[in-house]
Amino acid sequence: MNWTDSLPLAVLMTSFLAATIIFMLPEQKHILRSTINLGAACIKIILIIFLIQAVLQQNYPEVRLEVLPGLDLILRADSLAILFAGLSSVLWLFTTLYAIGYLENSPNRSRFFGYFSLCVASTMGISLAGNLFTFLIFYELLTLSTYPLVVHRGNTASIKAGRTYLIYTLTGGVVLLLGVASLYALGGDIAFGDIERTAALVGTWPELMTIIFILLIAGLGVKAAIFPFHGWLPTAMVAPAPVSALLHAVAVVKAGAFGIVRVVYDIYGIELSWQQGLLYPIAIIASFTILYGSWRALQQIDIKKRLAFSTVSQVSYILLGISLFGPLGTIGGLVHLLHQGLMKVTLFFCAGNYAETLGIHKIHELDGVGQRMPFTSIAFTVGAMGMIGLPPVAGFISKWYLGMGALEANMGWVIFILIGSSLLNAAYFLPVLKRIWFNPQQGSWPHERVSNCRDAIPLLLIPALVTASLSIAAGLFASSILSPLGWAELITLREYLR
Amino acid sequence: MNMILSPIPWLLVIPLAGAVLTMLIPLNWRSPASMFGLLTQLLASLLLGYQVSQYGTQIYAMADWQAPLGIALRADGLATLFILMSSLVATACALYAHLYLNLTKRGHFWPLLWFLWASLNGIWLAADTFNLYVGLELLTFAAVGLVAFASDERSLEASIRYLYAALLGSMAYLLGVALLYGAQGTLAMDSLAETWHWGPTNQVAITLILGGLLLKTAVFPMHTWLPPAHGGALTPVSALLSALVIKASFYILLRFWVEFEVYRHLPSLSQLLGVLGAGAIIWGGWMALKQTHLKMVVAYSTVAQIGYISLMFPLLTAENSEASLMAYHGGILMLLAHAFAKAGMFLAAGNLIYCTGKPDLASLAGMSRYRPLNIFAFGLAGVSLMGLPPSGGFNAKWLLLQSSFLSGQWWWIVVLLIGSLLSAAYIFRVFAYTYQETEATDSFRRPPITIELIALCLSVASILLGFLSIWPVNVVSLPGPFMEAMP
Amino acid sequence: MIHSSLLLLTPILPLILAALSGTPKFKAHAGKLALIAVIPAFLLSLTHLGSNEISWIEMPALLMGSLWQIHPIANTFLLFTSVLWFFSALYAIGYLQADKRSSRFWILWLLTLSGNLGLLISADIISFYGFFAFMTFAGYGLVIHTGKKPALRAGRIYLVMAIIGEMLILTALFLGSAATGHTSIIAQDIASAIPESNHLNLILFCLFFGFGVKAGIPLMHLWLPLAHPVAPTPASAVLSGAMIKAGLFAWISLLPLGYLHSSAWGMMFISFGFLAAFGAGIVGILQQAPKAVLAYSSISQMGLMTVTLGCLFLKPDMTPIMLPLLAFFALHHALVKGALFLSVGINAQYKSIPPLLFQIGLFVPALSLIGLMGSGLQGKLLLKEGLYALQIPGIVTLVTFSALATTGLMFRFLWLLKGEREHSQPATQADSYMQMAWAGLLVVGLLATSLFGTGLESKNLIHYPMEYIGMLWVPVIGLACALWFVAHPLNVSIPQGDLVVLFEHRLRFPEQSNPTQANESTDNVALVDWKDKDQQPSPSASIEIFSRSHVAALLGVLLLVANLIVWLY
Amino acid sequence: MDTNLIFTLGGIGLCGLGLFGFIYHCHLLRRLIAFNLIGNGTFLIMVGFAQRGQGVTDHVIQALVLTGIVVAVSATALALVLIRRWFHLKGSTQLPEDDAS
Repeated sequence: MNWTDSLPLAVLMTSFLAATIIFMLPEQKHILRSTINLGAACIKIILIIFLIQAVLQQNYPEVRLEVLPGLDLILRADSLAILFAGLSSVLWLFTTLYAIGYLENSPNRSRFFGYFSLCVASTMGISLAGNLFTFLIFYELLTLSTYPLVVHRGNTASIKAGRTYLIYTLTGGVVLLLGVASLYALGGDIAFGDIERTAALVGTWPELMTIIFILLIAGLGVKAAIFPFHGWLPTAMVAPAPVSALLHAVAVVKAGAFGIVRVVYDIYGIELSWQQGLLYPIAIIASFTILYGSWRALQQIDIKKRLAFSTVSQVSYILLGISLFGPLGTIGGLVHLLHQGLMKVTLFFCAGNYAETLGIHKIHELDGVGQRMPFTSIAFTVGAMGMIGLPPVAGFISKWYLGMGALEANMGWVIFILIGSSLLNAAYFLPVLKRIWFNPQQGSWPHERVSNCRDAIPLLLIPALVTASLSIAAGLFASSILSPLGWAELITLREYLR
Repeated sequence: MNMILSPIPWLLVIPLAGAVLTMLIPLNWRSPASMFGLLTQLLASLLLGYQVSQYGTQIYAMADWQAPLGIALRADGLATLFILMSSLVATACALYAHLYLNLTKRGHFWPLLWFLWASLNGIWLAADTFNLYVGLELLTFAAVGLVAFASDERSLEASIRYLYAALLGSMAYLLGVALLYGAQGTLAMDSLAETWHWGPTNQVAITLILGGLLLKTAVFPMHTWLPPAHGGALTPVSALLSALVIKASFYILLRFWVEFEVYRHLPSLSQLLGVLGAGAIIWGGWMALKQTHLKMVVAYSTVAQIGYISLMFPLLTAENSEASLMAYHGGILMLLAHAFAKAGMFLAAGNLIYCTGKPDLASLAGMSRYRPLNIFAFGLAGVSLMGLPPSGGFNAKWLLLQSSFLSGQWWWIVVLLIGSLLSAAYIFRVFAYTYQETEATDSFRRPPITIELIALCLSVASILLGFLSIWPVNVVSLPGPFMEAMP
Repeated sequence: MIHSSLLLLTPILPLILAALSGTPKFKAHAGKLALIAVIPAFLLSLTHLGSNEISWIEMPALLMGSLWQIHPIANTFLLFTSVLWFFSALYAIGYLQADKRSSRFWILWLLTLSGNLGLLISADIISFYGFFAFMTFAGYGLVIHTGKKPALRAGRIYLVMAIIGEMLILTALFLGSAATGHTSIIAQDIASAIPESNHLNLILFCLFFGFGVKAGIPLMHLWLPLAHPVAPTPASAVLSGAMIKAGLFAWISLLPLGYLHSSAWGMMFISFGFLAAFGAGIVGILQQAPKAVLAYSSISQMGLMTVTLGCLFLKPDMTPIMLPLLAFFALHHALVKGALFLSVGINAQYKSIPPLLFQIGLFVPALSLIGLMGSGLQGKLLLKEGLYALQIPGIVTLVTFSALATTGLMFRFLWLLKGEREHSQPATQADSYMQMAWAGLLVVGLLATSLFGTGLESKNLIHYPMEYIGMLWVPVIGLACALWFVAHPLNVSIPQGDLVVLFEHRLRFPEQSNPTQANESTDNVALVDWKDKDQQPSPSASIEIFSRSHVAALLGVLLLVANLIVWLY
Repeated sequence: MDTNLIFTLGGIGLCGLGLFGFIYHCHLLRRLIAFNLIGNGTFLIMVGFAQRGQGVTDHVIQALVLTGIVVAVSATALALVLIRRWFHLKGSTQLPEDDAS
């Protein structure tokens, strides 16, 4: 038991403690609260860096706690976990910065930031979970901690949205619970990566295990917003921008996608699921969701709604990558987990900036905003280009690997899905860009709050710019080892060599 | 083992003494005295916990009188767990009451509380059926007194209903015991269990006993007395009632069920109990969803929770010992989690009502902005009640699910899942109210932070139980006659 | 060392300068920055001029491992691209003096430039695709710079076509890289691997039409005659001169030239090429705007190059010989077409230039494009030489006759300029920048052969007068027909972007269907609109023209006879 | 037909009567009395058991019955207090029949 073994717990605790302290703090202590938030975020990132070192040296820190006889709570930092934990810790920092700026002189901040940290804590738990039981625990905790954020505004719309959100996610949670419980009833406590046991189980009860697989995927699919279960995502748009950024880019949808990754790779094992023919349906659903989401996005006139539907479609890229049998597809899926996070967070930041600075919510109000808020608009452009999948922005890398993976898995038709969705992406992002940059300004801005400075206030602007440049860097230096791509390749290597 | 070393007698003597003393001494001394009493209780129960976990089941004969006339006390794993639970919860509630009742001048609370506590400990420790009866009756009186304590008409009516129901129940129980004695000529649990045979008398007796206990536990169709009583009483009282009092009769039920191996001989009856539990889950959840008063919501959720707990009976089957063990653990865990969570939730609800001054949900608007900590406490308790992870409630539900999988009784799975959705529905309904930002009514009263912290501690305990469930599970699995009777 | 740093700077310097020109400090001097931006590219090409050495720079960390290199063919492209961009920038400095939105223009200009230069030096498909897309989308900004309705319309169609192209390209790249067994992303490997791929035809289709959008092959050309006229003149110069060649370059570097013998694809390319060469001629003659005419002429010239590529599918082994010729032809066309576009802007300033010089300045590039002098003559000759060597029946003849189209287009162009000069509002005052740029480009275009033609055995025509006659007779006949048409005006014109008007109303983005731009294309939905008589030449003029056309026709016939005689020997 | 059975039957009869009254009546005092009736029936049965030992009475049972009676008395007392307070508060002798379910 060397000191690294306690790291996963520490990573979890940083934000848990932050949450508790913030809950205790009185409302007025803004400076202190911000310091605690940012401090915790930075500490977490440092810890993650230590974890990365550990994982690169092939030793996986692990914490165990026996909850019930034969049922352990496992926090384990393997390479896949680090992938997600790293993403969320980095984005947490910037989202916190952004949120501090966004919620300046607005009420209920101690509540907001408390649940915010809690939400991140549960995301950490999800990423570091070492078995399905632990995963389930934090998965549900995430649902609980995000609900207060969704209804934060407290008006009727957000309360309604919150209800919808709960109906979807809790039902999904129940389905997931059913799946997990039945899996445990069959095979006991199955740690991630212990695919031999699952293989044995599948040998014994093939159709039962298939049903369980479907249950698991369906339960996770609700948060991952795959087609029939995507309804909550656009509704949850009433939440404040940082929440949307966090929900859509990192926490919730990714939790679902990440869970599916875990189930496919570390519970059933990719070869097994392929042999059982479990992947092909996922591929089809994902493809449909990709097209459907883009198509719906095309019809939205509200910026955040459009972004939400684009998320619906983008997250399914990940599932698509997972469902493509072969290393390239896997890389594509995993790397998109990060890339989509970076790009989408950028886009939501920018949408938030427009709303905060000029009160712009609808797309047709964006005319000529490029002159007024150039930096925000540049960031937005970068994000949009990434979504369309133009190099050197990160989105292209994912798309490329997905396409290659599709060909590798002899599923050529997937390419046309990718192409079609890129077309749709272009169709719903390029006009926006044209409005931003080339259309003349129509009249005055809807609700101009900040008139003194050229762009949004720094606290809002900097995170957007940083994430934008990160998403460029992730694409531009994709082949360097510590880039998302490099890490995804590392994971895939270990996955397929097993 | 003599009286000084063993904590068992203290667990009975101190509360009784406390009851008498606090009745005699002047008002302003009662609280300090009781505080001292609380301390001793905690120490005693912890010591007992230590001893039992070290040396196994402890038998103690009051004043060395042996059964049948003497009062024989027995502390096995199950009893110990309940002792610990009741002293923790009761301490919390007592502290809360201490602060809360200082706010509104009422001093006669203490004697009743100590009586309650004494009877509870008596029930947990009783080794023969008649002591159980006495305990039940004392408990009833104390509880009814506490309910009537608020002395407005709602609580009075509730207390009368409660009293009648309880009396009926205990009479049935007494009759059953009498029949048992007639059949077997003994009252001690263990000797009854040894010489047990399924004659018609015994069957009638068991039926009577079960009926009476079910009525006192407020299992589904016989639950009508509970919501007004629990909802109408003062906050700490409601917490005590929901967390501990109903558990007493349930505890007795469980002991009979297992030690006399009823599950083995009347499987159909166990299914019936399961059905009743399911009914309680659905109906209680549904009614909770329809309530307009905060404490009524919580009270009805108690009804539903009792349903959960009584799902362990159909799962305690003779066929599958593994499943039965899981069901047993699950049921106990559920009971424990409910004790903490429900106490926490009632206290939090009481704080909220204290803030708004109105008992209805609609007036909770803006509460989560005004008292986030309190809402947080309420929420944590809610998490455990919903059976969402991480919480004792979840682990309990998990065990019950596993057990129903293993014993192939899939229908209980459906019930469990629907139930958790229902409970989520009614708890989040409350949340939605607290998050509403309607007209900014800043005429809130501010409760002292301490009572909020007490509520929070209980809720946190119910959450922590999710991580530490292994301890209670180990404690209740300590060897003893009870575990031997388990399938 | 120096080469690699130049390679790096070639695309990156423009980017940096673009960022700079965004800052208020440099706003005023953005134009100068644009001039500086091309210097590394130009130096790079000069250092490699005529030498066969290949210098490259490998960046394993970049994208998926980038390889930037410069080889002779690419070098030619790089050369004319940098030159053309340089002079166009110079021209633009003057052109934009009064423009308020000039800073935006310059930023986009530099971005487009970086894309255009970058794609020429990138040897791996990823960075190639990146630069290509970059150029395309930044170019959009140049097209719609004026922000007027027709510009927006053109821009929209440009964008739609471009995206369709991008997607076709991406498909081709996917399949191509897969064809190498998912191992390589180097264009060369892919080109060599494509023939083995079992998606061969799909890949070729995607490559052909995908890059065809840029190269303006029929059906994919719709945006071109719309975008080139509406863009600011310098922008249209680079669009039509340099960026249009990006498609050609892509074909050269990605098509399996020399690896695949496929008569089907050969005929496909050839037929599309000739369709472009002649069809564009016919449609272009019926245009009203000089720049539109030039755009169509670009299409027809690109057609010739497409034909050449097609021939390489029939005779793969000739590839090494043909490609340099093709590249040189591209160079010639780029410079000359650039000069012609610039002259459109100069046209309004004719008063400030000595008439003779001005006329020369107008006619020299036109004749050169027809192939009667300067680089054009050499280019045509060399191309024909090569095609002779291929021994594919009919090709050479058709190429020769394509001069007919070119002649007609050039005549139409000059005619329209004349018309503008005659009844146009008082001429704008002279601008030294624009004239400098124009003159410079003219000179470079004229001397292209001797400057850049190194490595090609260019024959001095003084020694072969008969050859020259062979070159001459077709244009003269063309001239005759043109004159005849002027005498008997065919009262018909075809709207710019011909076919596009038929299905344009479908190409609209969702929220662009708001009333402001709802029915903008309804003014000309008919493919052909018959117009009542305008600019009818006066009878007297017509008579003399009539006589002149006869003279020209006779002259042409004589020349033909002479040429036949030459053949018989 | 021995005494045991008679006692038992009588007890059961009393219990039945009491139960009926308990359910049938709404008047609180009547209910209370009915409850006492049940109690007495129970004690009667127990006493019946005590007779079994042919003359030798069973102390245990006597102890039980005594305790039971004490408990019953105190219960009655408590009930009476409550009923009285209820009467003072509402002036009614029965509960409002809107069962809280």
